[in-house]
Amino acid sequence: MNVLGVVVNGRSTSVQRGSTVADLISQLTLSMQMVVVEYNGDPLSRDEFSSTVLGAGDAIEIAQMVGGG
Amino acid sequence: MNVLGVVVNGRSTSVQRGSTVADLISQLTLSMQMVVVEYNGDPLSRDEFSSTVLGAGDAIEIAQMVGGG
Amino acid sequence: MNVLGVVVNGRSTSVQRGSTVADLISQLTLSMQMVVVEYNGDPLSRDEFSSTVLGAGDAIEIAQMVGGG
Amino acid sequence: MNVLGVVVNGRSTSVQRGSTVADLISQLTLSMQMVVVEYNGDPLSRDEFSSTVLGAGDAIEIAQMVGGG
Amino acid sequence: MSDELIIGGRAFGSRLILGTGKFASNEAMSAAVAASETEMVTVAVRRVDLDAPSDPITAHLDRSKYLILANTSGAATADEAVRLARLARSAGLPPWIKVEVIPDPRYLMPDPIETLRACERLVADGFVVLPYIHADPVLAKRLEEAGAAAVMPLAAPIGSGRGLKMAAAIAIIIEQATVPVVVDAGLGVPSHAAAAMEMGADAVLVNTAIATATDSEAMARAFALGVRAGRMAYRAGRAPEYTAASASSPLTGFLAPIGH
Amino acid sequence: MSDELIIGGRAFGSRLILGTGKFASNEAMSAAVAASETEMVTVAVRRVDLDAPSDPITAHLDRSKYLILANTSGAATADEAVRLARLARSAGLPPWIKVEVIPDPRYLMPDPIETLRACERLVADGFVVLPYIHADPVLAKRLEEAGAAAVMPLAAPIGSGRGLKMAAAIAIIIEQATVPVVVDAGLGVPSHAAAAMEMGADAVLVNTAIATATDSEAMARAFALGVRAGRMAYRAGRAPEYTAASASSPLTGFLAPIGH
Amino acid sequence: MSDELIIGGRAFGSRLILGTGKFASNEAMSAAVAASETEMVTVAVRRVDLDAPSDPITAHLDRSKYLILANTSGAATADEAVRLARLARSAGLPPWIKVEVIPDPRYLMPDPIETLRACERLVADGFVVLPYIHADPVLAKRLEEAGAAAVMPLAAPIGSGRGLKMAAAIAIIIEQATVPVVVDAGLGVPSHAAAAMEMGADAVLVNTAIATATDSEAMARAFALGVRAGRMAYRAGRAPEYTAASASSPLTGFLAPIGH
Amino acid sequence: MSDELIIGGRAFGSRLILGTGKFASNEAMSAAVAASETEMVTVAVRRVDLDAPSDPITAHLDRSKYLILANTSGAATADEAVRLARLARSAGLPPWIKVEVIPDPRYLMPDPIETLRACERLVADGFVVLPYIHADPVLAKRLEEAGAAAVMPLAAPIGSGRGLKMAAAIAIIIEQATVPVVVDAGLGVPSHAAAAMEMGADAVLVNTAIATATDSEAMARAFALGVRAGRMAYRAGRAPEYTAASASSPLTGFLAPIGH
Repeated sequence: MNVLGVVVNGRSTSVQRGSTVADLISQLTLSMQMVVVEYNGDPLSRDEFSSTVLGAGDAIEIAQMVGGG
Repeated sequence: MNVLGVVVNGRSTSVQRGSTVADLISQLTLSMQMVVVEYNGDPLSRDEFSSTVLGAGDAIEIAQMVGGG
Repeated sequence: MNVLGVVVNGRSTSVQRGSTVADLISQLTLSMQMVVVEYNGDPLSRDEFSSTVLGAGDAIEIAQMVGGG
Repeated sequence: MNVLGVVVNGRSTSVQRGSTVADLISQLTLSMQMVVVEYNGDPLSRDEFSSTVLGAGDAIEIAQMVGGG
Repeated sequence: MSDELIIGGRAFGSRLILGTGKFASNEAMSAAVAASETEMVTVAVRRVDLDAPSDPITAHLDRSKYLILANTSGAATADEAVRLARLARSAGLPPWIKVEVIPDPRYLMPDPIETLRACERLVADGFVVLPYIHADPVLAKRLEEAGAAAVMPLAAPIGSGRGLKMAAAIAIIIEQATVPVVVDAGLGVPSHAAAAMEMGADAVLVNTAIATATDSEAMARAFALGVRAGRMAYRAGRAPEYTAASASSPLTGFLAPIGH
Repeated sequence: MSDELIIGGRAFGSRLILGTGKFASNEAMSAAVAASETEMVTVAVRRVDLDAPSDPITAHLDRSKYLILANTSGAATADEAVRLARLARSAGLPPWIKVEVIPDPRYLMPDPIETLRACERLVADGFVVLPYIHADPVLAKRLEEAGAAAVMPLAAPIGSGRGLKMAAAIAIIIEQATVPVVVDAGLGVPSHAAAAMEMGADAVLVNTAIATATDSEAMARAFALGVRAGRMAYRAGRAPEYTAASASSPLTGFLAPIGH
Repeated sequence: MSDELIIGGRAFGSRLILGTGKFASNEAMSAAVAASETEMVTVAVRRVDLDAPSDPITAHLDRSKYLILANTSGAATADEAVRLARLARSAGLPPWIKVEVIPDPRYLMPDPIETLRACERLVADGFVVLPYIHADPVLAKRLEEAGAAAVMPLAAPIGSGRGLKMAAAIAIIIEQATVPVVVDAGLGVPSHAAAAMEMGADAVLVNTAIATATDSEAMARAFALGVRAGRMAYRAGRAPEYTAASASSPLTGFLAPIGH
Repeated sequence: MSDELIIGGRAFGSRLILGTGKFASNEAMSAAVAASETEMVTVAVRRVDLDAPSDPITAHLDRSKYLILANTSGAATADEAVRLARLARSAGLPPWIKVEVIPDPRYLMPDPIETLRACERLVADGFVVLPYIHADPVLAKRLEEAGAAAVMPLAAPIGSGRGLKMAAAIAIIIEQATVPVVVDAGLGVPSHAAAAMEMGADAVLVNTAIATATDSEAMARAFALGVRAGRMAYRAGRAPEYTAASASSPLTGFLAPIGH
């Protein structure tokens, strides 16, 4: 299989084997500048997005800053 | 005429000529013990009810004690 | 007698007969611009100071504006 | 030596070797009914007073109930 | 050790005055009056509805137990207040009157000028006069000088139940008064009544808070307890108030540190 | 119609708990305790002064009438609180403990972390635990989950007599609690106690306000009345509060204008 | 977008009126008046001390910048107030007068009867009349009907600095008034002034709180900001008040639980 | 004469911190932030809605003007708070974090135990930590000892707009703190913010009251003025508060009686 399953924001998602976090962000039509990513419970810095290759079952949280008090 | 007009609690009312305030109270099926009467702007004591003869155009207020703070 | 007695701010004071309110103010080393005067219970405007001749027993109140809330 | 030193309510005190907590309370002219005792950091029930033999250096707290909120 | 309230030369064992308006029924009213242990109740004077006459409230009140204090509610002027007072007296009630002169139908605030005028006339006419007033210390003083037997400043708007909103002014009235001060209107719960008494008020008048409670009889009893609590505390001498804390247990610190 | 307070499975007829500190004498304390009609009193544990021993306070309290609730005052840590609790129990008192862990000598505010820790340990050790806390709703909830038999939020700093300064937070505690809420510390007069009960508190603890009143026995009685008044009002169903006024006498207006 | 205060047909850019009494010096007074950006200041009328005459306060105030509003302080009756008003006018000041009629030297509360009487006479005599009153809604209404250009209810006793103790009554005055309401007396800090403006008051008058502050000039500036803050908030439309909480951050909950 | 607020070694010219939640639009938020003259704004971290992604709030905030302070809202435990803090930092924001740990969805009160735990870990991890807490003086002290850069006690439940309900406890926190005290949550109008500053608070955080005002930009400006007013008054040295009155005009009495 060239495809593997990851969980993004609680939802099962398929990505191409070998995809990075940056690829995932593109696939979701998001912009890297606008989001923060937690990868299996740990935050990634932006320069790790391109170097972090996804594995089957990875848990990805894509978050952003919103209004808050 | 054997009848004359008085105003009782703001309402025109006919009474027999010679009627007293006590008669009026009876005619209205009220009890003397239960009311107080203002006759042309002055209060009447109860023992004046029988001696006060009504005249044409007299203004009678028949009032009573009600709940109040 | 060339002198008569008036009461200024509650104190008996002698002035020359014929003195005006303006004269009295000078005699007290006050300035007309700085005071207001009540003459026998009525306020005088400033232009009346020179024309108001004092009589025996006149009551003069000399007041001014002070700080107040 | 027939005497050994203990610390009672923070104060060095001599007792006869073989003395019990009950003996100490008597020696201090206190009444057993009126006090509670902590023996080396642990509370003693009253029926342990007579069976608990003091050793050198023991820390005894003798306390009681007082007014409080 | 007696602690009676004296108004107009008459002694009252209770410092709670009850209003009789707004109860669900005459029975509920009577039960609440009894439960409150009051000795003075207020009533109003109104035209009989000739189409549907009903018992007067006084038929449900034992005059040997309670002083019936008529009020002049409905009056917007001194003249009207005087008429109502005289009419009430003609019912054979004692010549006591709670003067209310209220021009404003929304906040039901009394008129100081007309109230003073009505009191002067009613005092001259032999009444024992208890004016209902805004919590105005100078007005209270003037009414006292005019012969009022007591003054009845409001705690908050009538029926609002909001408590001692006018506390700062009522405190001055109490300090300066030589006649009894009865806090009237706006007391919503027994703690409000107790607080008024703790301030040194001589009595309180309560109506809406009792009459419109779910269980008016129990609420009457609760107010009776609250008034007694506040009065008793006032006489017992309150402990001073502090900004900082002050331990209620001894501050001698803990037992010795363990680990010798 | 019974309205008992149940804490730790035990029923109390009175909702006023009395502290026994700061009284002028043991006699004054006993008289106030009796006058208050309380069924639970608090005491502290302190080292005997070996140079001048005196009676324990318990010699002046009839244990058949009152539950003696020892507190852990003097403790600044959970460890110290546990030691004091165990020591108190060794006196033969029932295993009930009011947990106080207070590091700050000026405002005498309790430590939330150490209090929770002490409660966890004492619950495990079989105590009926009543923690004294700042009026922190989440802490109250966590203590309840840890097995506290009641929570005792402070109204204001101990001994300050300033009343329900923390009312907004206490209201939340009451709304959320499944164990009894005892308002403790800072109540200065019976109206404060009544107000706490009207809010729905299950009981109040009072010490300084009674012990330091000029007449402490009368003040105890006044608080007893105030607590009953507040509780009774809570159960009677308070009338709603309004911003505007609402007449207590009928608003049908005055009699007819004169002048026909 | 202009938001001027209009009193007696005259527009004012500032809603803070300053009293000039009690300053440490004329220089301190002038500096505070300047810092406050006020356009109206009050002064009193007093006998000259013939043994030690001094400058009138007006010598230290630029009449082109400030309306000088004389008050009738010292008057205990309507007659005295009228005399003082007329005397002030004879100084060449504009015919504006703050009517104060105060019989009581301790709490300095105004007399409602004499104040109304004085206002009626001074209005008839052509004055622009601003009466200082207890926060009595009916009196305020009567003064308005008598031609008062504004009403000046007190927040608390003069000089007490205790803030909006009469808030409940002032709110009613504001709701009912058709002339400007100037909250006067008792405001101790800028938050008090801001709160008055947030309630909808048209202006405030401050004296003691500024004059007796350690740094009166800075305090004048602080009050100026507070008044502007309160007015601006009033116009901006306050968010409603809630009993419960309402999150300011989104309540969508936490990220997913870790541990797949 | 400079009066900067120093937190975590950084100086701020404004003592008003703005929350960015609940605005009608990003434009309204930006306008209010600008009008407030703040230098620190709070934001939250939330999952992107993958079905409807939108701009992050930071796209609408100029980071050169404002310190962006992320909060941990949404966290119910220390672990969750730490995760959110670290995630926020990964966005390239400065390592500042407002710690909020809130288990209760109704009153949104913070958990003292978990908050302390989260702060200890985040301080160790190099964050500048500002915990949002109940107004508990001992907790504030412990957080300070744990390395918090400031403490943020709540005035009243978040979003309630009820003002300084916890004033008595906040006053103690301010008196005892050696780090800045930022009053957070529940401030409804500028007078509340001014009052917090007059008490000696170092700063305030406001969100709902501005975001949900009818004119949020004007309300932001009003709060800015209120905070400055309160701070300036605090520094100017408030005049003491009195129970009795104190005349602002001289008390030398009236002119002489007429009638010679």
